[in-house]
Amino acid sequence: MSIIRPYGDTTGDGMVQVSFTLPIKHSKVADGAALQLANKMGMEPAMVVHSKPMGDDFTFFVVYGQVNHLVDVDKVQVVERDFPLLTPKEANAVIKETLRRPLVVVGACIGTDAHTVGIDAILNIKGFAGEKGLEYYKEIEVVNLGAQVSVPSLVEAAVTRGADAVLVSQVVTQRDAHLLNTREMSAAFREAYPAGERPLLVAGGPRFDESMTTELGVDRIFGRGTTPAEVASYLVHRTTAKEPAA
Amino acid sequence: MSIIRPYGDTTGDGMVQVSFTLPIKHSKVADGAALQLANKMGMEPAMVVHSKPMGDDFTFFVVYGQVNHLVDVDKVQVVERDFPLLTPKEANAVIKETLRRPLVVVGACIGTDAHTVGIDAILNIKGFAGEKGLEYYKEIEVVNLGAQVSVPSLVEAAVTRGADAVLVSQVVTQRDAHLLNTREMSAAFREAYPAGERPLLVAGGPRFDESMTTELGVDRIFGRGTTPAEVASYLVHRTTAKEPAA
Amino acid sequence: MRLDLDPRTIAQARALAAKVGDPIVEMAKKHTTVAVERATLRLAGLAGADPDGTPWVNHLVDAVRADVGLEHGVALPVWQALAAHDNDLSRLAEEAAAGQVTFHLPEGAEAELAAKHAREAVGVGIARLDASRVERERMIAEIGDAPRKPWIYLIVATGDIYEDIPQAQAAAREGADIIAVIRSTGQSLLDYVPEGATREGFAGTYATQENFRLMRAALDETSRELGRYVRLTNYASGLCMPEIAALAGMERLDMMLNDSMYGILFRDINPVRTFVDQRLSRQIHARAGIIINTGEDNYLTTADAVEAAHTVTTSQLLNEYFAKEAGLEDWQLGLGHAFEINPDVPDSFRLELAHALLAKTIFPDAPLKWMPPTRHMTGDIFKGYLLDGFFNLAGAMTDQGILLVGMMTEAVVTPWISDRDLALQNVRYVMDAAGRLGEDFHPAPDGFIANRAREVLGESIDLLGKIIDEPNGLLDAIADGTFGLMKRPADAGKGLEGVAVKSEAYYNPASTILEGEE
Amino acid sequence: MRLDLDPRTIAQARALAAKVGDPIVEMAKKHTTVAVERATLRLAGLAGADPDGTPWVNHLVDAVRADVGLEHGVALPVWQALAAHDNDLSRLAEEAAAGQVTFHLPEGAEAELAAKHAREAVGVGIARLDASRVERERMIAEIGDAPRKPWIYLIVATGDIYEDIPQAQAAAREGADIIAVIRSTGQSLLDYVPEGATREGFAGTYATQENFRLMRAALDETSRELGRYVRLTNYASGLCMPEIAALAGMERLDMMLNDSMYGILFRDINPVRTFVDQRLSRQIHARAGIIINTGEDNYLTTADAVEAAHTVTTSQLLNEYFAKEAGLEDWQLGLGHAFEINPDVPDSFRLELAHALLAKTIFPDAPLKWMPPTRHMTGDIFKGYLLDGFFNLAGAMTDQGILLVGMMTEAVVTPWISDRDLALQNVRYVMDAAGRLGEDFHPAPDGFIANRAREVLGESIDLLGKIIDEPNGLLDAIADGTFGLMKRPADAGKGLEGVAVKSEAYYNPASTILEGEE
Ligand code: B12
Ligand code: B12
Ligand SMILES: Cc1ncc(COP(=O)(O)O)c(C=O)c1O
Ligand SMILES: Cc1ncc(COP(=O)(O)O)c(C=O)c1O
Repeated sequence: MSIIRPYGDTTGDGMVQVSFTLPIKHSKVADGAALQLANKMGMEPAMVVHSKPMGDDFTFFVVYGQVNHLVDVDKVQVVERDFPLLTPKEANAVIKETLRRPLVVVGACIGTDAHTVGIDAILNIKGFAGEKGLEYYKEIEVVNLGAQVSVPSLVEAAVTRGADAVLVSQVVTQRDAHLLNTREMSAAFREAYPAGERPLLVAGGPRFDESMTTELGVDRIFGRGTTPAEVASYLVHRTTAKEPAA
Repeated sequence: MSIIRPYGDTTGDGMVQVSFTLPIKHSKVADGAALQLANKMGMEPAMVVHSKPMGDDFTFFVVYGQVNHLVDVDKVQVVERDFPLLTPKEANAVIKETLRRPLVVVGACIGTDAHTVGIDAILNIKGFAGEKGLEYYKEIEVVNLGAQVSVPSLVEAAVTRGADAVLVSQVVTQRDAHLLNTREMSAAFREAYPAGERPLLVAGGPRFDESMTTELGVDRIFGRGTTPAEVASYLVHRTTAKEPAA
Repeated sequence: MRLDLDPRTIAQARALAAKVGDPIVEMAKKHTTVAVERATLRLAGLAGADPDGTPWVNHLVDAVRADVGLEHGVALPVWQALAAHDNDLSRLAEEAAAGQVTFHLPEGAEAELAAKHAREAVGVGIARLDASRVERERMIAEIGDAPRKPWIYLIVATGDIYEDIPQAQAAAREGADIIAVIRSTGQSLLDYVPEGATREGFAGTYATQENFRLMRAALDETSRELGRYVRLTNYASGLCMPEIAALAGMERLDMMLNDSMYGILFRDINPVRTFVDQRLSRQIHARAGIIINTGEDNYLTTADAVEAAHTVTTSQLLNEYFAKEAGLEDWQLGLGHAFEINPDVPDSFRLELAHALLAKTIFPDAPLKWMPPTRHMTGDIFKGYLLDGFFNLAGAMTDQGILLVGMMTEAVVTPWISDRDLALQNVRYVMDAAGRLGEDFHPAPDGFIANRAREVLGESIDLLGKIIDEPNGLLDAIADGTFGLMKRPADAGKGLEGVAVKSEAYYNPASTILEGEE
Repeated sequence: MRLDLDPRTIAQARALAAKVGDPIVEMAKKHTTVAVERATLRLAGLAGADPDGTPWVNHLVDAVRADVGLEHGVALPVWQALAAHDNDLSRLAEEAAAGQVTFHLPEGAEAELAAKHAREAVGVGIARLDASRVERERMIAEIGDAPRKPWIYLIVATGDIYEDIPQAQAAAREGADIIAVIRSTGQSLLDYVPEGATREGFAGTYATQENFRLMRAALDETSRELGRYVRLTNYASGLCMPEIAALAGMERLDMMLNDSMYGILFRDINPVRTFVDQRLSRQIHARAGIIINTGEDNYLTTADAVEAAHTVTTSQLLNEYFAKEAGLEDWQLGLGHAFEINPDVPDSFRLELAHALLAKTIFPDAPLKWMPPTRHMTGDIFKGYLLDGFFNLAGAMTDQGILLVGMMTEAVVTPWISDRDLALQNVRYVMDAAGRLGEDFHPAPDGFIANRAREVLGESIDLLGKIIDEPNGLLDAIADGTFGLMKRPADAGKGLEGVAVKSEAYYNPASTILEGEE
């Protein structure tokens, strides 16, 4: 069935739970304002089941109700894996055969972001979720620049090392830091490289929308729960396809 | 300020939290479907921060995001108290002076509902939230029929006792039980009494929408947290106003 | 983990409970009810309903009653009449409903013959109870049992058996050891058991034989899939208590809500009716190997959990007495209690531990049923989720037998599928992370917890003493509002018209067999 | 509640930590850094920045360094030059920035005079530290203190000081005893302290003198309103550690995050730079009566909390050693540890209790800082809320001094106003309901909990032994990835260029005064 609705305890009941704060003193009017918001979100009927004053200026609400929206599953657009998932062995073999030299990957947390656990999970031998990281791949040369790397030094490292792919991680998202930094990064690469020659640009982090590649000027985005093999397979797929086997 | 938005950690950020289940197997497409729903609720951007398979057919989601709706506080319609709040002493005095006989109140949990704690909180001497219940009022005669009272027996009791007001409680709301029962009740009273002579009909319970009086055919609805004095004051206001002081 | 309470004090409490309970048992023995008689007919194989939904057992009992009264029981008149109707109970019921049969009370040899036939017919039903019990034991041996205590007890309550089934299966897969199908509001006051598969209960699904069968079959399937036997629970409560017990026994339900006073207090059912119905229902449960769950938790939804703690203990002692008298064994006594103290009360969690340990200490061999917070749950689902976590912790620390899983939406809706999933996750975290914390938990012999437990036990002993002093003992206490603050006089309440004092000629093959008189 | 550990083992661990720490202190004494010199100038009253935001202290230190190097300290060159510039430090800095001053290293009597003036000027700053300390004590005496332990510690992190203020006040009203203003990402790597009130941090608000002042003033107001002194916390961490310590001391902050190794491990700051900066910053904190918070919790965000438990203990012992050496007293040591064990690990809660009790037993007089789960928090906010509840419970049961309140949205966003409110409600429930559960909690002397604690202490002793055996002791251990799995060699990392080996002529009035040499 491609048209679905939220399910509370009966098919089609459309029930959802919402919580939020309004900058308004706790009162009946505040409850009414919460209800108005719920209605605007498409919840009808909606019940304000909890409203709690937080000081004189704010009230916190929990609202339950039925949304009248339908979800059309056929219209869902997701970035599905469009490349074969390779084992390290297979990935190494393809690189050896087609590139005939190690694939060079430069990775970093850019901007002021210092959350390296995510990019390390992808790059370090130790890996993630039981899979070894890219350093484990014999045919991949990994340059992990670590945390808080400025965009100019990233570009410089990519150029010096002859990077085939650049991997950047962004975990801090407050005030859209991750979007600003990623855009700054891709712009710098566009400037630094002749058209068509820049390395593959890959961004990753738990709060990215994977479909925003075009807006951010990167080739691919990986979200929460990404595993090293997915990234390796993607890199192999994209870098070896460009250079057809001799 | 009459136009407000939800507040996460900055004025105007519009942030809300939503959770729901979709009847769909856990997958990337399911996450996308959750995002579609959030978008339809006006959340944009939205992040699916948690998605958990529940068996093969359901997935639970937690979504955070920014709603683009504005709440116009001036447009909020609430049923505010439009009568003076009286102490038991004052209420008794008004009844004595204007009605010149005790005010008769018949109360019950109707239908199959057996949740008497709410109506007892209003009627029993013990009361609620530190306020004594209606039985404490010397000039109010309370007939509490208890739980699971059928509509015909309620009407009968109202007629026999000469009720000035009938108070019904409805706590079970699954499948709109409270709405169905209340409508059935008001219709029965319309039939049993000549126009203009039926007692005041008051419904109460934690999940009522207080503004639905017309749809439900009652004079007043009291929601969660109602106190006895509010109810007594309302009854005095409405029943004594009808019969002008001699 | 047990508290160091004086065993003599506990023995004293038990003796007082026996003294309170004994006159009630005597009274129960002297009466029968329409439900008792209908249950007998159901055990004899009479099922089904007329096109309007009135069960044949109701038609038949009503017809007998109209002709000869209820006081002799229906067995003799029915089996006397049956010979002339091809020995077909359904046909007899149909014709009786159509007014085509006149019943008589047989005497002498005729009566003996009728009794013999009745006994044989009811014996088939009792054999079905036995067979279900054997089948349950076989399945548990074959498939495996719940892996650990407490057993995880989850509720489904959609109102539609066909929605309940997948939800129950999902809950079992997520870790439930026991599934309870909550009944529709109002069923307890129906003086008949509805028929067939049902889809429109309010806040619960009707208890019917067919619904029992469907759900048990579905859970058998899931049990095999999971490699552990998932138990099924329903309610032997309300005006049809013994009938539902019979249906549950025959359809292999595993546990039943069955309290000696719940119907009186919370459904305003006549006390005599309840005590009579209760006795047969418990005899059936005893035979069918069903675990009963008592309803002391309910008191704390209307009375304060600290002030009324001793009424819970008192009621547990009474429930134990009545249960044992009816033949139930310790392992079948899911005595209820609950985590219902106002969370704003200082030391509320330690008070809960004291109450829970008291029960465990008095009833060490009973699988106590630990009920979650409901009354102080609010629309604040986060706080509710936390409270449920502490409820789970108290359950683990005090070694409860059956853990009814609390729902964060308690104050809002009947549980959603996700509520159950989240609730089970809560249980799992607490059990895995802190399940063995009991090892490090040693309330001082004269500390806060032990003293509180002693205080409650003392109050319970006082209360039992007071009940004994009433002219009509427990019936007066119930009339006074002792339990759950509800006042229920013995001569009022629903279903009283369905009670009769047994005559000299009274004969009921079901109780005869169940009491082992042959 | 303490564990029964052999005091000789604890003494042995402490002795080993001293042996590890001593060479680092010796090294620290031999070096100075740009931040140490800037801090000295700040204490002497030099504040403000040029129109581009570069502080005058940076201009002045850079100019001195360019002319005479850093190795003699800036005090002598600056106060020698100052006489010729109306004794106005700001003017001197401005002119130096414009290239209009050439600095010299004075000698003999000239040097002595410069030193005297420098000492006087810095003395004014030190007096301000003293005055703040007295003022704090006065206010606490007058207004009242936090009503109970643990102190409730809450974070604000909007990035905008003017949003932070109302949120902090709201949090205090809801029950926070301590407000921490989280810093913007990136500030720790700035080699200067930003100026003025700021409104655009990322995931935190810049630490500036003006922001400190504004927030402290707002909290003073709220403290009076609430009748309890609400403490304020910030970070003396990163490349400007001692400068921020000086500003915090002068603006009456009450606690500061200040770890001996955090900057090295998590910000890749050069180890020498960090140890030198750290020593002065701690001397300032000691004088100002500020409680430091160390950062052992951070190790468990990158290393596994069970495997690496002993690195936490080891680091606590080292932090204690360095702190005491710098003059801090036990009551000022908010040693960090955290509830970061994977909740899927069996008995995880009891392991947490073991770790928490170990710290409490080793450091009975320190106000331990108990940090909430972060790493295993997910987008499942319900599970997170529960986990935070058990974190709170562990804090209560093991008698922690400072409880950093966990947020259900940890894995999602920086805390929302409602997250804080819900989190405080969680703390309140746990403390009120189960806060005294410790009384009933008695891990067996050879049970799971005590054995685990002994195991961790043993591993920590082994590790300290191994560090002593390294040619370059702690510096080698840090280079090897011993802590938080981070490898940080002593000759790499940020800020190394700001370090200099002290010359014979080195003079710094701040350390002279703080070390009590006069
Ligand atoms: C560990 C941690 C830290 C550690 C970081 C240690 C380190 N060396 O990384 C420490 C303690 C130092 C830290 C500090 C801070 N943190 Co922090 N921290 C976290 C925490 C607890 C876990 C993050 C993590 O390690 N996740 C595990 C990894 C494996 O997951 P991941 O990053 O999502 O990576 C996976 C995918 O996203 C993907 N991926 C990620 N990057 C990339 C890149 C590529 C190319 C690819 C292909 C894939 C990929 O693959 C990975 C494997 O599946 C989170 C909270 C939480 N529970 O999530 C907060 C969190 C991320 N921190 C946060 C903040 C604000 C900070 C501070 C800024 C606070 C402050 N002001 O002091 C500081 C400063 C840090 C800075 N300058 O950036 C916020 C961010 C809020 C936001 N959404 O903007 C969070 C969410 C906590 C919170 N709610 O406030 N933090
Ligand atoms: C106590 C309780 C019971 C007790 C009731 C005892 C009794 N004598 O009332 C017992 C244990 C018997 C019980 C049983 C059941 N309960 Co019940 N119960 C509750 C519980 C825990 C508290 C309700 C309560 O007492 N609130 C306190 C009173 C003071 O508040 P109140 O009712 O809102 O009343 C206030 C106002 O609303 C107002 N008000 C109410 N009525 C009126 C009337 C008038 C005229 C006026 C002016 C004002 C007014 O004034 C009152 C004071 O402010 C709630 C969960 C919860 N935490 O809310 C579930 C709950 C109400 N129960 C529920 C259910 C489903 C049942 C059962 C049907 C379950 C079953 N199938 O077996 C049974 C059967 C009951 C039946 N036939 O109706 C559901 C209802 C779901 C829904 N929304 O439809 C709830 C929400 C639990 C849940 N999540 O599943 N229950
Ligand atoms: C013993 C017992 N019977 C029955 C019920 C259910 O109520 P009802 O009788 O309305 O089905 C309960 C409530 O939980 C109970 O505890
Ligand atoms: C000791 C210490 N310093 C500083 C910080 C904050 O990081 P930053 O240095 O990026 O401000 C932390 C993190 O919580 C810490 O524990």
